[in-house]
Amino acid sequence: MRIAIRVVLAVALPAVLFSVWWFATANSTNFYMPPLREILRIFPDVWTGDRLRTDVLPSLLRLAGGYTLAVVTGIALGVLVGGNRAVRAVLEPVLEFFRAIPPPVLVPVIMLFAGIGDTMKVVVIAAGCVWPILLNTVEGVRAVDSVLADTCRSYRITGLARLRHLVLRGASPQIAAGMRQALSIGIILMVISEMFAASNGLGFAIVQFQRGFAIPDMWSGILLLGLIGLVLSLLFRLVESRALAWYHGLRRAQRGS
Amino acid sequence: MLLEVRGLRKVYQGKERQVEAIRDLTFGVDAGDLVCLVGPSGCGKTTLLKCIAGLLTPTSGEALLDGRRVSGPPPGMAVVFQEYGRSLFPWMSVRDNVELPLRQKKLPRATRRSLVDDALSAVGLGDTHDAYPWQLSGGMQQRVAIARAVAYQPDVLLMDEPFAAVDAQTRADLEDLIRDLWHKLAVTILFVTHDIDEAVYLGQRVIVLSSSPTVVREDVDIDLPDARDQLHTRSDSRFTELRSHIYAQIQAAKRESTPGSTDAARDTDLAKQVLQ
Amino acid sequence: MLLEVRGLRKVYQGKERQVEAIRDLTFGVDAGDLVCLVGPSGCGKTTLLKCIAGLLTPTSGEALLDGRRVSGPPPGMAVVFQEYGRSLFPWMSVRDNVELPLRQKKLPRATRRSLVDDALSAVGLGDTHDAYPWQLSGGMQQRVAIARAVAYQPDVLLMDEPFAAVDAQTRADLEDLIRDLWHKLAVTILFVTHDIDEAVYLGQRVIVLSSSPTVVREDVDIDLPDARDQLHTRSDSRFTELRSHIYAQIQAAKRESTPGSTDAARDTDLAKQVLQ
Amino acid sequence: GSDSPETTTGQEGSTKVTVGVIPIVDVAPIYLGKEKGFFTSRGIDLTMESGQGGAAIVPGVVSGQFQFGFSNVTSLMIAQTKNVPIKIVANGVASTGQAGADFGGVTVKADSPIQSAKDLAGKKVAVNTLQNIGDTTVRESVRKAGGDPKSIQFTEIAFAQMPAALAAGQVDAAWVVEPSLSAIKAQGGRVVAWNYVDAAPNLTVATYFASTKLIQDDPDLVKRFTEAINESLAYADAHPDEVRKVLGTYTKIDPKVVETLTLPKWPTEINKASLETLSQLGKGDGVFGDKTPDLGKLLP
Amino acid sequence: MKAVLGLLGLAGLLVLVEVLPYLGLVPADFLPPTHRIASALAGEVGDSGFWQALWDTLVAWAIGLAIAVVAGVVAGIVIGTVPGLRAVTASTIEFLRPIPSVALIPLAVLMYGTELQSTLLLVVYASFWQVLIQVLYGVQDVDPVADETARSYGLGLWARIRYVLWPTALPYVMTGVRLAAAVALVLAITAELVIGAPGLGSRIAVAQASNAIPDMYALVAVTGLLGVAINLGARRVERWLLRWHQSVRGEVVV
Ligand SMILES: Nc1ncnc2c1ncn2[C@@H]1O[C@H](COP(=O)(O)OP(=O)(O)OP(=O)(O)O)[C@@H](O)[C@H]1O
Ligand SMILES: Nc1ncnc2c1ncn2[C@@H]1O[C@H](COP(=O)(O)OP(=O)(O)OP(=O)(O)O)[C@@H](O)[C@H]1O
Ligand SMILES: O=[N+]([O-])[O-]
Ligand SMILES: [Mg+2]
Ligand SMILES: [Mg+2]
Repeated sequence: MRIAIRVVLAVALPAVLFSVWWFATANSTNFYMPPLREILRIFPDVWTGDRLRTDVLPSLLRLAGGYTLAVVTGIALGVLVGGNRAVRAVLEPVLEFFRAIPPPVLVPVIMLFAGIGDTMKVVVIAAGCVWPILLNTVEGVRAVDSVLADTCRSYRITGLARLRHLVLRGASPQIAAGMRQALSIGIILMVISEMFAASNGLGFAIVQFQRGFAIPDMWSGILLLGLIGLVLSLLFRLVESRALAWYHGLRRAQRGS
Repeated sequence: MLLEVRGLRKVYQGKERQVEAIRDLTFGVDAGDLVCLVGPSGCGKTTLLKCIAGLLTPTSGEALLDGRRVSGPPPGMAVVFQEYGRSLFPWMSVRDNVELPLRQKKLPRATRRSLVDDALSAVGLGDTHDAYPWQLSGGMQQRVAIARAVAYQPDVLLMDEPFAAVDAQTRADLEDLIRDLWHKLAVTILFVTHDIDEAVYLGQRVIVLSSSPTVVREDVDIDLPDARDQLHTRSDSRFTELRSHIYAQIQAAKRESTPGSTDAARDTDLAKQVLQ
Repeated sequence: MLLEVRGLRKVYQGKERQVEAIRDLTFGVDAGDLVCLVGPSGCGKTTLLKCIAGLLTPTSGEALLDGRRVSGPPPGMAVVFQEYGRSLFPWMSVRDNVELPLRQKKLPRATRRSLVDDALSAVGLGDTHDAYPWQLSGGMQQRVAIARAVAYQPDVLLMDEPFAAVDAQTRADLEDLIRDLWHKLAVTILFVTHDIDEAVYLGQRVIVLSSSPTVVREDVDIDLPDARDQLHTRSDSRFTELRSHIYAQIQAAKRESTPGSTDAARDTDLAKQVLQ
Repeated sequence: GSDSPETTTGQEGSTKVTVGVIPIVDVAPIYLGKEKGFFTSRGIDLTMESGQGGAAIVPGVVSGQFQFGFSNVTSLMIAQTKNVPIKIVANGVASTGQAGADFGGVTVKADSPIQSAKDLAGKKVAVNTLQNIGDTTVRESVRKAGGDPKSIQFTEIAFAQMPAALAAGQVDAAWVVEPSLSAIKAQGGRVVAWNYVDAAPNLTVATYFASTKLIQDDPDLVKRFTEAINESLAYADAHPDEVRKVLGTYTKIDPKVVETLTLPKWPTEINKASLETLSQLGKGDGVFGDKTPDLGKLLP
Repeated sequence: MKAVLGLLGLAGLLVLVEVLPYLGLVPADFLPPTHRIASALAGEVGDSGFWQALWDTLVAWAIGLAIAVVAGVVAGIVIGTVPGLRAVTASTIEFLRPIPSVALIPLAVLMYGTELQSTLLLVVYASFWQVLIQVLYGVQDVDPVADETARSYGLGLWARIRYVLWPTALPYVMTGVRLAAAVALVLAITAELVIGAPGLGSRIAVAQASNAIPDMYALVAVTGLLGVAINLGARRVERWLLRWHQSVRGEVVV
């Protein structure tokens, strides 16, 4: 029953929006705004069978690689930068410098170092989605409760144990916020990275559709991106609700449910 | 002398507000002593404890432990914080909270286990091992913090109003627990409280602090017999004498705000104040 | 009857842990009463107060205010929380913390100003208006929370161990402040404390709660004269009688853990327990 | 919105016209023509908007945000097969038709074992866009040289990045146009195939186009624009020095390179035969799916 | 002191780029040493077209960011406080968020050509989500004791939002704004680059198409420096707004 309600809640708004889209474009003659009917009709033809293996799968693998790389570097760098004022003062301007450079401009530079293969794409994805993780980790680490920090110091809980039991756990709600942001940015960068020097991938396919004026196909690709984002965020929430059980429990308990 | 505080001064330096919390404190604690600190609210007891624990740097003067100047948290010292609620890790169960410092000490698992079990049941929380701290009442949380310090088996134990949130009966039990522990482990204890009866009941000495900016107002020797119990000790006439004396001292301390004070809980004869 | 608690039961429902904090509570408070609640640590006093304040929903039973069932925070009620530290807004100065509820009441600026000034100096914090709460000592923070409730001039005032963090002298002053306020403003007060002397000194009635799962163990009428003062009242023989009676009740409450209890601070004769 | 008026009349009765172009050598005539007043004299107040590629230009023209656009012919043929409502209105740029002196070709590093188009078989070759004029014409070069065009691995890399990719050995060969062609030559690179020349004599590479709606609604404007473009093309073809000068105004090509780079041809006539050939080549390579471009509908 | 350290960091970057070609890691032709980028930058700075482009980019950035922040904060607070709204909107948000702005370029051009709105559409779409998600996390972080205090004093919804929810969410919002500020700049320049709307991006496109590598890097450096400046401003605002917050008032040493 509970689950049924949640499913209804989750599906209600998308259903409304899709109906609006459906009826608004039903008689569309605009070349770039084909009827939703048409988009949905071709969707299964476009995104099943071969393309799943040749385009979608490689993209997801690159995404996984880039995201993992971003999480590891983001948290490591974030702990370093957030926990040390001097390091933060030195690195922040440099990091901000790179953060402001658009990926399409950065890709050629990355290509100089990482070539044009999958490594480049993984690096591009990581370079884009590291920022929300990094920023949130920095802020989370800076905001670790002072009484807890004193507790650790007085019990001489230092080094790795402190990192593990105090810093990372204390910052984990905010790190999770960053990781969630990074997930969708990763998908965006997956597409962008495949606009350069690619010969397969979801982004590549969408760009090809765009250039080939296969507009319904392009829209179906955009729909697929949204679906992937949705599924990944559900998975993320599942993992998060376990890892941050204490945090959600704490909030719920104090709210008095 | 195990612990020495020499000419300690602490000024909190804010943007607009500068608070001289402690002006000049000098006293010593011998190894194995149980010394209670009392003083008016806001007089700097917590500040002093944090300086001794190496968590705050004094503005001038110093705290010495075993002759060495305290510059960071010294080994073998445990602190029970006044803000007990915030000193427990919300992401760990009660048992993990108590066990964490022991792991840091690299004790074997079995020893840790029995230390944790004993400490938790000693504070009356034998059956809440798996709860998170935020599932406990205020008094229970405070007892977890005490259990953590007790299980750690420190050489020096600093406690900042550790029984503030528990009921009278539990409090009496915990007082006896502390004296028991002190006897058994020969630990040196510095105990901050605002309960004068408690200070007299527990301590060998009671140090009375003045209002902020703080100096030592008096250092009272508690010449009660070592074997104390809640019923007899408290009805002892010497007990009553001592507590009256200290009470008078604190009242006086509050009245005569030290001159030059920039910030202090001043004497306000509340009962006479007209509200609105 | 202004406030009525009827068959109130509260079970905390966790994933693994289910705690029946309150089993069955029924009592009433007349308008203008000053009732104290005492009971062992973890017996559910905070839980009860939150149910009355409309911040927690009872599992069954109800709290009625003026005959209406409490379902959300009722107007004209002020609460002083046990977790005083967290109940102050760290982003506001002391003065703004006290003033905020008054703004909400849409009082004119001058009235607000004088209410805030009076309340803060009544709790002895006349010169910390501009400090942030986290720049204050524990006891000072607690007094800010009290000042906020006092300035609010509520019809009903719920206080959860409001003097736990202050020294004996301040505590005595604050006790007199509360009685003063109660006389002047005819406010109805429900006061949780773990200090039995305090309960007897303050209250017209003292309700003694059992251990968790909690029921009312006894409802003691405090037949002391209305004019009380720290010196004479406390040395009154009736006072001593009443406090001994209540003390015995609580001790008994702790001993006979109600059967069927799933979680409680059980009686642990700590003094006899062997540590490690 | 997409139905905003296609034309707006400026103050002195002249029509404001926006053209979507790519900031490369190919469109020098339109900048030169503007300078020479070929457009103002026909009542056209011309603005150029330069983007990175065709992806933005075609939708801009279709929706009427741009009145005209510049695009390579293969892209336009693809659009035609998908029934995009556009039509060519004027010639754009053409190959010089001379092997050894064209503005685009397939390049390799100095020490590359690749000596001729035939050797490109089985190699990794960079083109700016897959399934477009580049790979189609390169395949034809290889085919004509007797190699197997099917075995070429094409990779998409922007022209600007090709010199670096070639130098780093990330690709074996790169099809480039000016000014990247000059840059690679300066690195010591060699041209192993002149793919435009191999594909068809005097190949028409790109053209100007408009939406069918504009052509219907304002045939006069289209006519004036075509005339102005044609005059510009002819002038540019006849005055290479002025072309080199105008390059400095809208590109950032190194002045030394501007002096020496190979200019394309700017005939006013569209070479229909070459387009037929290109369409056949594209069909053979599957560029149009299972369709065939209807050149009759695309050409003016 | 802090500024000196920050300049030190940037100086390190300049030195690194200067020596990279000598280390043989990349040829100077493709990643020119600092001094060549600097002289190209000097050329840019002397060109009035550069300043116009910088202005155009900044205008698009500022307007886009302002819209995204206001919309994100309002939407976040509404979704976070109205019961049930979160459950209803969650799937839609997760669906829309990963759709790249760049995939919307044809749509933007279709509607607005190279007008400012075209860039704005992409900028707002991309940076809105950054703010929204941060606000949602911030709203969730409200300390229940603080909120209960406010409720028990009869603070209404609006007052609770203003005095409790907003200050709690503010650190998250500031992080969101800093994220969004950079994303907005990224998208403003990307949009100009691809669509050709006037601004730094289209100058970069011209430099790329012309194989003018030092010029391109000079413009990229300008973009990066803009990012540094924007962050500096954001930090300053943050220090003032969050002077009460743990992260500002006391720094934890790791
Ligand atoms: N972080 C701080 N910044 C500024 N002032 C502070 C800070 N911490 C404490 N103070 C000030 O220092 C003085 C002493 O505070 P402290 O907490 O040491 O008192 P205390 O004796 O422990 O009081 P209590 O019994 O109420 O806990 C107080 O006036 C307080 O306002
Ligand atoms: N959020 C919660 N989740 C689960 N159990 C809880 C929660 N809050 C309180 N409890 C349990 O309910 C019981 C009563 O708690 P409560 O805080 O009401 O006690 P109390 O009488 O106020 O104690 P104290 O005097 O120590 O403050 C305790 O056993 C506690 O563990
Ligand atoms: O949304 N982006 O394309 O970065
Ligand atoms: Mg203190
Ligand atoms: Mg409680």
